[in-house]
Amino acid sequence: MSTARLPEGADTAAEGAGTPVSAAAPRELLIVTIARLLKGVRHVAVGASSPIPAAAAMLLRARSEAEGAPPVRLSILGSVQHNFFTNGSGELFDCAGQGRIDAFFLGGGQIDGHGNVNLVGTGSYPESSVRWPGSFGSAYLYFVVPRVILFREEHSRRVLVDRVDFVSAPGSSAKGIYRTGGPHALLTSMGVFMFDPQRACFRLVSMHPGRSLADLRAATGFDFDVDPALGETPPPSASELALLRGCVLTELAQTYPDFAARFHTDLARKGAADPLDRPTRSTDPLPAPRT
Amino acid sequence: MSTARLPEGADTAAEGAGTPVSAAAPRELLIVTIARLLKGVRHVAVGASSPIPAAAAMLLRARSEAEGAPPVRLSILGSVQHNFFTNGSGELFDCAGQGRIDAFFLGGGQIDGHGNVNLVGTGSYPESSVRWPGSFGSAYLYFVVPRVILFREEHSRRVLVDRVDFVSAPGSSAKGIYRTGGPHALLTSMGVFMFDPQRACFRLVSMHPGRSLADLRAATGFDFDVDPALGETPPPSASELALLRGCVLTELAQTYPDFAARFHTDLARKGAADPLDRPTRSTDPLPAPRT
Amino acid sequence: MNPIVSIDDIARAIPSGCRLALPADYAGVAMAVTLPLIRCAPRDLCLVCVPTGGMQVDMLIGAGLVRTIETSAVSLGEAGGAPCFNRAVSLGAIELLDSTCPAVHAGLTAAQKGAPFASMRGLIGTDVLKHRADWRVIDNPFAESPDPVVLVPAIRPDIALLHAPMADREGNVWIGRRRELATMVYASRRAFATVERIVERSLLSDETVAAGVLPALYVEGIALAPRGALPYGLWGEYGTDTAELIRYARAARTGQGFRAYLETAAAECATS
Amino acid sequence: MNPIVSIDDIARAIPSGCRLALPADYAGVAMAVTLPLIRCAPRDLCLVCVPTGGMQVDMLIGAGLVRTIETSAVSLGEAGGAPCFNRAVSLGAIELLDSTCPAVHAGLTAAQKGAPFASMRGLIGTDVLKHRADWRVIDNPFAESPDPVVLVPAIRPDIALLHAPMADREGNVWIGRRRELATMVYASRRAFATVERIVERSLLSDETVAAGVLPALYVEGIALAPRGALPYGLWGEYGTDTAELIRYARAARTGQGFRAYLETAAAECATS
Repeated sequence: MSTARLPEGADTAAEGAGTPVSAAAPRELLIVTIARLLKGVRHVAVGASSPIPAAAAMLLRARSEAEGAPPVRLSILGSVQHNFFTNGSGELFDCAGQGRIDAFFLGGGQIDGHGNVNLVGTGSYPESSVRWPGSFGSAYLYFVVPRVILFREEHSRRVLVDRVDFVSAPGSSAKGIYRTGGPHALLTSMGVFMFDPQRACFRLVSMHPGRSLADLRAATGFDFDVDPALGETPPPSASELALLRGCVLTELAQTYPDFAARFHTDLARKGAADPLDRPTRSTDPLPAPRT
Repeated sequence: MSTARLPEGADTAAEGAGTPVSAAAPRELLIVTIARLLKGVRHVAVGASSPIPAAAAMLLRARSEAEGAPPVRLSILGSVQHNFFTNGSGELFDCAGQGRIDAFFLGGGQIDGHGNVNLVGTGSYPESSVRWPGSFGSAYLYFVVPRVILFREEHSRRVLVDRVDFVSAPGSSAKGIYRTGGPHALLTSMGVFMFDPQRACFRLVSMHPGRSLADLRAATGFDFDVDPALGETPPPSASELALLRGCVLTELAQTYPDFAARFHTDLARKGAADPLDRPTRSTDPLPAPRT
Repeated sequence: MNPIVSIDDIARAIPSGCRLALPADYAGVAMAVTLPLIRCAPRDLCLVCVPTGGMQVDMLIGAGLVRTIETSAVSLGEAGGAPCFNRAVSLGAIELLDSTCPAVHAGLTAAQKGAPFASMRGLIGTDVLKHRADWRVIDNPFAESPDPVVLVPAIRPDIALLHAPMADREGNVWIGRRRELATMVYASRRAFATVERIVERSLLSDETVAAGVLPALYVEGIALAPRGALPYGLWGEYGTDTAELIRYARAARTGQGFRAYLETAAAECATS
Repeated sequence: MNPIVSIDDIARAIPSGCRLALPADYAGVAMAVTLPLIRCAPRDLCLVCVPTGGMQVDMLIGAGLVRTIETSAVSLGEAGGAPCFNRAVSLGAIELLDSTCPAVHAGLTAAQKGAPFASMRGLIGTDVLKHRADWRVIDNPFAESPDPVVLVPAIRPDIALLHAPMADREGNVWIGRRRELATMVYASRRAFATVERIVERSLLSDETVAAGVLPALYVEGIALAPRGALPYGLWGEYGTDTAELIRYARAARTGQGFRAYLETAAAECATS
C-alpha cells in the first residue's frame, strides 16, 4: 500500500475518440479520479450528502458492467433507490465491522499530515471556538474500512493542518491495535495524495491541471512527500466522460436531483469559474458519514 | 419473599355456588394453583410445549379482566395468536434481561433441594448416561425473571434429587452475583413448595388432595421445610372452574388443540385415573423454554 | 388499557432529569412534541441522540432544557450547523458526551440485551475516547497478545420518543426498516410515539406487516400527529421541508431570534 | 451475478471443517439440503445451532459428519429426544459446546457488530459456564463493587444455511419476524438459503415487504425448494409433519435404523 500510485484510467483519451465530448470540468475530474481510486472494490458506501463520491461509485459500477468485471455494490445512506439495508442505521457500521464494506469517504473540518481527521471543532475541547457537528461514525469506520478516501474540495491551510485540534479518527495506529482499515488517499481541488500507513504520511502523486507544487505547498499546512513520478492528474478519458455525462448523470439525478441539475448547468456553460474553489461552510465538514 | 405463602383463591367455592360445576380434575387443580402463584404479574412467558402454564396464565388474565385489574400479558413462544415478539427468538431473552418478564416456567430432568435445575443429563459430563436436550435459556432466565415457577408433574426421587448431576441453572447465587430473578415455587402432582432464596431451600406449603406428608417425603429426594400451616392445596373455586372450562379452554384450543381435546375428554369421563401420574419421558424434561 | 393519548400527555410524561432518547433526523423525529415539551419545560434533560441530533435537539437546547447530550453529531444537515447547540457548546452551557454512531448503537444494544456493556473496535487513539471517562479500555481476554479493546456501558434511557407512520389501537407501532428505533425503545424504560395515523386492524394480524412492527409491549402511549415529523420528512410519507430548516437555522443564529421563532411557532400552533 | 443456484450447489459449497450455522426447528430449517449434504459428506463439521438443533442436526450427526456442536439443546420436540445426538454424546463421538440460548444470540450479535465479545448476565455458578473453556469471567470494570460477568466470544460461522418463504432474483430473502436468521447471516462469512418460491419483483421495492428482508448483500446462493423445510413447518406456509418426526425418531433409535431411514429417504428423493 505504501507504494500505491494513483491508478491511471484503463483506457486513454484516444480510445473514445469516436465520441466527440467537451473538455472535462473540474468536478468531472474529481469524480473520475475517485472512480480510479476505487478500482477493484466490491462494496462502496457513500454518505447521504456526498454526490461526488456517489457519482464516482456509479461511474465505477457502469465501467465494471461494461467490462464484464465483477459487480460493484453501492450503498448510499439515506437513499431509497440505493439502500440495501433493512436493519436501521446501525447496519452500515455492522456491515463495515464484518468486513463487507471496502471503501468509504470522509471529509473533515481539519485533516493533518498524519491522516488524522477532526470533525468536532477547533480550539480547546469541549468549549470549541468553532464547533462542527461531531465525529459521526468516523471513530469506528476509519479503523475497519480498508480504503477510506479523504475527500475535501477546499485545499487550504485552514483545513489541511499540521495537527488537528481534536482527533475524531486517527490516520494510523500503534502496532497491536486492531485495525483493518484506514486512509487510502486524500483528494482535494488541487491534487491527489496517497497515504503511507507505515510512515503515517501523505505523498503527493498528482496535481490537477493548472496547479504547481509551489501552489500546493503554499496551501497545505502539513509536510508531505512528493512522488518521484509527480505529474498532472490524468484527465477523464472520452469513454469515462461519455458514461459520466450519460447514464451516470441520469442515475445520479434520482438521488441527488439538485446536484445533478447544477452539474447539467455547469456542463452547459463550459469554461465558467472553477466550481471547486467555492468556500465550504466551516460548520459543515462534508462529506462526512451522515448516519 | 422468604415468608411468601401460597396465595389462596381470592374467591371461595361458595362464591360461584350458583353455577353448578363438577369437581375439579387434578389437572385443573394444577392450572388453578399456577394461576394463584402468578397473582400480580403483568407479563408471563410460556414455552411452546407448556399447555398447563399457558392455561394458568389465560385463567389469570380472564380473572384480571373480570375484576377490572391491570391487564396480564401472555407470550406463548411459537404461538402466532400469542406472539407479541417481532425480533426473532432472541427477543424473549432480551425482554427478560430488560426486566419486562415477570414470570416464567422451568421443568427439569432433575431439580434439587437448593432449587438447582438440570436439563442436560445424568451421570458424568459430557458423556451423560441419560442425555436430555440441553439447558435452553434456563442458564440466563433463571437469573433475570423474578418469579420462575418450577413445574414438573412427576414427583419422584428420580426427578427431585438431593444434588443435580449438572447445574443448568442454580437456585441461588452468592451475594454480589447479579441476579434479579430465581425460583419462586415448585409445583408437582403431589404438592406445592415455596422457595426461600435466603436459605436456598424449599418449604412445603400444601399437599394435593389425598397426599400425606409421608407420601411426599417418600417421593422426594431432598430435605425440605414444612410450613407450620401446611394443609391441602385449596381446590379451584366454582368461578375459577367456570372460567377454566369456559373461555379459557376455548382460548387454549387455539394454541394447544391436542391438549384441549384431551382436557375435554377427561372432563367428560370424570373420575378416570389421575392423569398426573403418567410417567414423563426421561428425554423430555418439559416444560422447558423451547426457544 | 387504551394506549392512545394526546401529544400534551406525552410532553407531560417527560420529567426533569429524564434521560431522553431521540431519533436521528431521517428516522422519525416526533417534532410535534417539541413545542409542547418546551411549554412543559422539564429541566436538566439528558439527551441521547440515536445516533445524531437535529432541529429537535437544537430547540430543546435553545430552550434551556438540556443538561447533557450524548451524541455522534448535531447538525441541521443541508441547513448547516445547529445554532443553539453550537452556542451552548461555546458557552459551556451543556455537558458534552461526544460519541461515534456505532458506540451509541452498541450501548443501546447492550441495554436491549440486559448486558452491562458492549465491546467495540475502533476508538483507540481518538479524542472521542479520551474524553469519555464513562468508557473503559481493557485488554481483550480472548487474545493471545496484548489487544486493547473499548468497553461501552449499556445506555438505558428513561424515555424514548419517536414518530412513525402508523400504530394500531393495541399500541403496536409500525417502524419498517428503521430498526434502530426498536433498539432505542427496547433499551429504554418507557417509550412514547406519535404517528401519522391509527389503523383499526392489528398490525400483528398480517405477517408481512408484523415484520416491521414495534410491539405494544414496549410502548406506553401513542398520540396521533399527522405530518408530525415536519419540518423533517418521514420515509414513505413526505419529504423534508428544507426551506423551513433553513428558516430556523437563520432565526436561531441568535438567542433572540430563536425565541422569536419559538413564539411564532407557538402562535401558529395555537391557531391551527 | 445470478444468485439462483441448485440445492446440490449449496450442498457442495459446504466444505469439510466448516463452521456451519443452522436455525432452530421453528425458524426455517433448510431440510431439503440435508440429504444432498450427507451425500457430499463433508467431514468435521462444527455446527452452531441458532440456538437449538433438531432433526437436521441429528441426521448430520448420525451420518458422521459432525465433529463439534455448539447448542442450547438438541431435540425432536414433540417426537422426543434426538436419537443420533444422544447416542453420539454417550459414545463421546462429538465434542459438545453446551450453551444457553441467549449466549448463542450474544455471540452471533457480537460477530454481527464486528465486536470481539459480548458481556452477558446469568451463567455464573452453572455447569454450562464451567465446561466452556472458551468463555471468560471478568470483574465488571464499570461496577464499584466486585461484579463478575461472563464474556462470550463472537461466534463467526463460515456458512449459514436457512430456509425462507421467498426470495427475489436479486438475491434478497424475506425472513419476516424471524430476525435471528438475519443475525445468524450477518455473523457468518457466507450464507445460502432455500426458498418456497422466487418472486419476480424486487422485495426491496415495497417498504412494507422490505422491513422483513435479508438483503442480497449477505446471501451468496439461493435455491428453489418448495416445502423445503419438511418435516418441519414454515411460518405462514405449512405446519410441522409431526408423524414424520416420530417415524424418524423411531427409526433412528439404532444406527442401523437410521441408515435404513436415510436410504429410503434418498430413494424417495431420487424418484420424486
